[in-house]
Amino acid sequence: MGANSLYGPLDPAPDAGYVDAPPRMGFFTDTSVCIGCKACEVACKEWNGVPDDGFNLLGHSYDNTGGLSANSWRAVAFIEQPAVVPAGPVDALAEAAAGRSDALAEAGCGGAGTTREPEFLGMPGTDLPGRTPDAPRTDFRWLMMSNVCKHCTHAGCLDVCPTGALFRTEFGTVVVQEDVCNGCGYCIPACPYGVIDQRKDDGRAWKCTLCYDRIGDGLTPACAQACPTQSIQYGELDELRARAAERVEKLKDQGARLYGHDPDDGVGGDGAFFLLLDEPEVYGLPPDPIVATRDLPAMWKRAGLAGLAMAAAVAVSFLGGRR
Amino acid sequence: MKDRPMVPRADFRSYYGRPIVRPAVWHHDIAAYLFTGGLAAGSAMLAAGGDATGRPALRRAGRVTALGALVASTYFLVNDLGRPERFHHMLRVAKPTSPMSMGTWILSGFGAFAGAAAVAEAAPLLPRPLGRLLGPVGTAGQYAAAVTAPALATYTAVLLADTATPSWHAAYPELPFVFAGSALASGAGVGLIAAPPRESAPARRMAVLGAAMELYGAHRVETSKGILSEPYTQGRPGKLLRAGRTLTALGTAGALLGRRSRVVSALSGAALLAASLATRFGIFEGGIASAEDPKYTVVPQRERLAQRQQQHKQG
Amino acid sequence: MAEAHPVGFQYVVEAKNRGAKIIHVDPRFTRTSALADEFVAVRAGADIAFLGGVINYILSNEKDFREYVVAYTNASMLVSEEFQDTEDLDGLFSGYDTELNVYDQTSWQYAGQRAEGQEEDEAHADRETASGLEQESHGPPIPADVPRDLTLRDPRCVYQILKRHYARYTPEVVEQVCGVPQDAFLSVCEAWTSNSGRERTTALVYSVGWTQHSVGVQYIRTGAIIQLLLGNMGRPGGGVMALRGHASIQGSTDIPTLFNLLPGYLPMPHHQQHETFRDWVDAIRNPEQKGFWANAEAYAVSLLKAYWGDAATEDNDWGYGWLPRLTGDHGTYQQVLDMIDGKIKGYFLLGQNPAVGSAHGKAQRLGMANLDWLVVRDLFMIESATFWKDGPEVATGEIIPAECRTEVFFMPAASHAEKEGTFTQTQRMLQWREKAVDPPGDCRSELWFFYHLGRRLRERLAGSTLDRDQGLLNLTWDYPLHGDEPSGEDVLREINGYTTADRELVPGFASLKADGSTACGCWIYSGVFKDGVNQAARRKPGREQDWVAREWGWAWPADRRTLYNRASADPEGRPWSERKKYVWWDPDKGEWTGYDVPDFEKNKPPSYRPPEGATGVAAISGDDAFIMQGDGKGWLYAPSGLIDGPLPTHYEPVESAVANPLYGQQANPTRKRYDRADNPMNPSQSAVYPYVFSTSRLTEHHTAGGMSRQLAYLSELQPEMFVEVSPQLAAERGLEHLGWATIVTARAAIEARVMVTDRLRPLRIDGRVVHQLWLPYHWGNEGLVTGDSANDLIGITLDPNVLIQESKVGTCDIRPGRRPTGPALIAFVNDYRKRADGSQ
Amino acid sequence: MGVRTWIEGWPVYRQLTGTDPLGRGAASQSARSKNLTARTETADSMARSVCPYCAVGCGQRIFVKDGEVVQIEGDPDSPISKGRLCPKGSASKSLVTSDRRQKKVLYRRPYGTDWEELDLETAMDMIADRVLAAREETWEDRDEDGRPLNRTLGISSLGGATLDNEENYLIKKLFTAMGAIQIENQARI
Repeated sequence: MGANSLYGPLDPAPDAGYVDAPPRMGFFTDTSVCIGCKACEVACKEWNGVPDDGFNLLGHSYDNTGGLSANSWRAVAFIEQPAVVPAGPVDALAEAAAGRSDALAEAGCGGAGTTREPEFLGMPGTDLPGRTPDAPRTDFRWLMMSNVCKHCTHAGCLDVCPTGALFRTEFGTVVVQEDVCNGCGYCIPACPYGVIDQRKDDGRAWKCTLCYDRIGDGLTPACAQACPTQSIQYGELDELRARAAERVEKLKDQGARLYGHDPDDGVGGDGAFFLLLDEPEVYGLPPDPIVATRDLPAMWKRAGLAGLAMAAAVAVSFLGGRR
Repeated sequence: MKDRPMVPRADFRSYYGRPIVRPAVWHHDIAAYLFTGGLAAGSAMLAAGGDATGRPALRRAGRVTALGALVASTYFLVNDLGRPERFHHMLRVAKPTSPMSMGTWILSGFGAFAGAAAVAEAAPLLPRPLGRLLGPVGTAGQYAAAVTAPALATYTAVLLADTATPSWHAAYPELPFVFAGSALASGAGVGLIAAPPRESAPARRMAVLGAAMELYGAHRVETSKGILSEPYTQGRPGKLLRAGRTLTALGTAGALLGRRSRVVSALSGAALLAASLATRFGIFEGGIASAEDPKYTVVPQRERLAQRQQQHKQG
Repeated sequence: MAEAHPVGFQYVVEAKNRGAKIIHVDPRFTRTSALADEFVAVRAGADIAFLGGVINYILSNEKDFREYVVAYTNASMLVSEEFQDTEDLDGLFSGYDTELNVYDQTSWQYAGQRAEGQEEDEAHADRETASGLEQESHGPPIPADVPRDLTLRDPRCVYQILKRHYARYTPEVVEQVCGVPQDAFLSVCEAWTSNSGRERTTALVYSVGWTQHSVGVQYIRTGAIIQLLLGNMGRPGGGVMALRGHASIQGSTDIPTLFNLLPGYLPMPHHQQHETFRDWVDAIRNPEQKGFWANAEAYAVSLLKAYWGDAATEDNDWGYGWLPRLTGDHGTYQQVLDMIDGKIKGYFLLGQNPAVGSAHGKAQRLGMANLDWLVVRDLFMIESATFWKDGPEVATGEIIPAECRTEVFFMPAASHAEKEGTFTQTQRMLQWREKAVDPPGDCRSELWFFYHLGRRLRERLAGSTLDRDQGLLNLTWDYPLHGDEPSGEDVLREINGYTTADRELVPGFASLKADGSTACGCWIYSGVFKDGVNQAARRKPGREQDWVAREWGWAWPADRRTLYNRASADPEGRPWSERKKYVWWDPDKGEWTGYDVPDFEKNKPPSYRPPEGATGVAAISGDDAFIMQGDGKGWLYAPSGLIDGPLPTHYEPVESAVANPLYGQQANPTRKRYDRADNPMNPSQSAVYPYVFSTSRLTEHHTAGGMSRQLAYLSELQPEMFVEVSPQLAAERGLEHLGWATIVTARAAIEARVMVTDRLRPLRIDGRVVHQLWLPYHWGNEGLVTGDSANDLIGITLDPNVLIQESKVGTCDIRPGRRPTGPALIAFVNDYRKRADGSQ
Repeated sequence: MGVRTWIEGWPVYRQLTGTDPLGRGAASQSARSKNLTARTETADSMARSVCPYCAVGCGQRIFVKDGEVVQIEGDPDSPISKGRLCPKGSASKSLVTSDRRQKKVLYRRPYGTDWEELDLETAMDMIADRVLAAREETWEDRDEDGRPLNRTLGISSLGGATLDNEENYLIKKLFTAMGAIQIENQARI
């Protein structure tokens, strides 16, 4: 039980009772080299026997998985960003509400920014200077990103799990023990990234285990091994953070920024962090996730006050007028 | 895809409008448990108060209702589990970081105490030696239950608040008061229904105090959370919470004015119970609605980031 | 490349991280474009106009790698006066025979040639038998003393002819024909030329969809010409890389289950051209010519010895009499039309699914419905096996199960894990697969199936004295069995070749003899079992080797990894630059050395010049880097060997939305056509079929879906057939995102969900708007996820050199809503066709 | 199981006595989690193979346990693929072990409306008879000018490009010796 046990920078495995734990392992997903091939989704399912997620065309560009779930522990996001983006970020849905013809509004603009009528002649839009995030872009961009459980330093799911099914492994990763989970479902609203989910016919909660069985034998997780362009990199978290810091510098002009790398963020930094090319919410990620456990002491205090108020109320009720 | 809700122009971006955090998967069993948990707590306190101030009707009604509500609670909790046959796994650990883990132990303790108290009610029917022994055990159980009741009533507020569901988490300062007030009102309701007018004064006062606490809490939750109050005021959650408010008002008025009439008291008791149920369902569904729309995750977080960057610049 | 060869694409990402510039030219913005530095949207079918523009840019700015071009290409050769270019004849070369739609190539020869060029009937035979390119320099002998102008100024030298041929392919024309803005086009030219030369090389990568055009071979020729002009051929980081689509498609042409080839690209004998063994061998090796084909007799005799063993003797021309002869086009599409006409009795499908995998699905299925018997060998129940039961034609009533006489045998096949053997991947590398488990149930490998079929045929014909049966009876077919099938290694040994006397494995094709003392199943694979070791099974980890990693698997020929790597050194044998050295001459040791097996005779010095009258290998001089060519040079200009012309010329696709802006000649005049009622073509510039469509792949599926739509984990990633349209086309036609659309051509109408995307853009071509739409071709009516097949839309019209169908570009119409079903579908398509023909 | 070991197995006890009072790690790890191991490490054999999908030729390792394929993943030794695979290559285990794979010979009689089962050897005999019959019916010894043709145009074949070189060799050898020249392959489609 260290100082930052509930919140703040921490090496989670020793804090969770592992004496001379191995170095903390994690993922660095560099989305600038992701080609959206979904090998990670398939390799993960083949290794872990994850059931398929149904055959539904979602119309979210090439994403027919629709985000992480109990049956998709890796999920590749696709965002088609038209060449011309008006100054402020506007939601495609809002654009739809503004009554533009349906076909155009829903033109697979990937929810992130939308077009005013692209001027015809192949290269729409004027040639605007520079390409910083949210600044107008002169060419079409297709963002891809393999989303995964963040294996947070302070994991909301793990903290709230009442059966100890979710636990911190010696590698600092967060794993659901399928022989313990009774499907209480509490981890599901507790995850600030909306990762973990209950599998309908099975009842239990499922998510990425960072291939706990493989890394236990010194192997590489299935998705990291399969990833053709090494967008998914597995390794010691400190090494990955150093590598990512170098990488983000090189790609500054493309709007590159790291996400989940900072031990001082709202979850104490992620065990699986990312290099993104646009705002997190464009990929369906929360811009400023904070683990609820941070406010737990304050919450219990409030509950205590309310409890005292109750007791007082009852006392007053009975001891009040003798009648 | 055609009938996607036309979201009013909001200044945020999202991934095809899909949720960012995941709505809780609990069925309405859990909302029902919020009510029955509160009822059990309220009843137990009523029973203790009644016993302590010589009001046997309140005691008896309190004890029996507490046990009944407890059994109902246990059913709702186990039935909602993905794997009901593994309900005992709840006692595998005692985790301070998990309100549900703490709640399980609270509920177990309370269950034992309230159980003993309720059983003791049946002491007269049992053969003498056993009956005599039960009396004091029942009383001890009763008071122990009363002591744990506030924890039972308010831990569920911490449980909901300790999630990433935007409107639940934002309401953490007030939610315990809503649930505490609601539990008191429920208990009072039981008293108003079960006890003759002469014994029901404390129940009346309890109803008023409970209602006040619940209304204050609910009002704060529905108005002071900015965009995160929206889910509690719109759609079904809004209707439920408004119904809760009116029923509380009616119940309280009935409790105060209907001092003489057993029927009016019972009716106001029932209103208070109904109010508590409606409030619980309203809070439950309001939170879930806030998780289903990415707006409630992105906009507040963007504002928080902006403020922090602001402070950073000034600091 | 990121779409269909993702793991190969890691090297593009690595190169990009080291500062390489990635340019992606494609009709549609794909996952490759997402990673590219520049994406150039080009009109489908206009590639030669684009690349011709690049050649124009190189020559008009003199940015070619002059030393390389003079030494290693035929730029300096003079062409005969009779030659007339497409500039003179409005899109035709000299020698065009309007009746046979083919060229008399005599006028194309180098100057001073004996008038022996290929007459039109020979050219016609070559087109029919797709044998134009077989020996790379098939055609008349090239004497050593061809007149040359090393200053490249003579108007009749190849360099100047090239310059004149592409003079009109200016950036303006490229914009007009391809819809590519001039600045984008010039940026490509600038990048390509500035990154080529002594110190730097540029790689050209294409996927074999490029070959699925009526001018497909000429597409690749244009790429090769550019890479020759810029000196990128035979050098590390340069060359032309073809990304083939299947595990062993390269192997399927090396050891060809193809009608026009025998193993090692030896031609199947033609009844007129190769009546006798001597005609056949001399046609391959062209006695007076230089180049390695001169030893073809040894390769041919060794093959016949491998087939017929002791029964092949000198006096029966090594069993040549038993080889069947070609008389014309026996390609798969001709066969299908013959099936429709009832000429074919039986059909074997060996892991192939033509019902949805070949062009003109309806013809494929109607053909199969008119067979006596069909044998389907596959892992899954594919559309080709169930055309009679639930194919599209059963729905329209064109095939009535109770009236369809085709007897069908479904023979379950073994998967790649259940049999040992080699695949040849896209860099000519053979890799041996170890067998993991036995095949389940009745599943069997092809080795098992064909060995036992052959055994049964020979047993039934035993004792027959009929001439026609002797070939079969004398076949060497006594393979020892391992379990109940021959061992892959025994067959690979036969392929490697051995001395007939003591069955000693030969080290390589140089040891093959023409006197019957050696047998070899495929001369280009000879050496795969060198020293009695299965070289294809070598597995030295990549990280323990240099970047060429030559101790993993075995690449043909002779384990060489980059062909023509002699060109990576200057004429004197010195590397062009330290940075790009690969193979060079070591004067002390007196041999060629480097990172790879030198593609040159080991000890022939760069200073070697052939004596007067020398032929074959001896005629190759020290600076003839292209040792397979009849003149030892890389061909900018192909005096022979190509049916549709010595220089790539922009012709419109057979079904085009616009008239050919450059020439009067609209489409490839020598294309292989099947003008039949059941193979109608959309009239060009038809208002009824106004839109251009192209088909290609998705990463998540595999060709016609037989190996992906049966698997849940792949089907869920791309669950439904869809069509991609630009927002502008969607608005014009009222198409809704995720709604339904029907796509119509003269052959068929299919339905697909609509995906509106900015990744497709309308282009301005020749002054008017051309909309392009795109279709994946993975779907069919069997599997976990089903849908209509895009290949139903496509007609049968073939490239003249290799008879591959034009399925990458066509015209169509698209309209909202689902297609009609039942007989109404036939009426719907016919009505469209009538309106198109009417409104011509 | 003795009471003592049961108690010691109870995570709450381990919380109180061990190094993980909050019960978020070591204390709540179950025995099953502790003994987890990758099935590739407990496989009986591993075959070095190559992916059957596209022509990049990625190396694959096929792990087998009790005669069943339990995992197919990339071969890190391959200089081509460095252990990586695309979505299709990664789905190779599903391909090989799919229950949708046909495992029985099926036969559709002329004018039949459904499949019937057929014994493998019988099917092979029937096919051999039909091949010879078709060959005989359509044999051409010589063309109209008397030149040898030595062939039959009555039999066709279309192969996929996922056939091994050794298989292609036997197919071409047999068909050629039989005079059946109309054999084709996906290389041309």
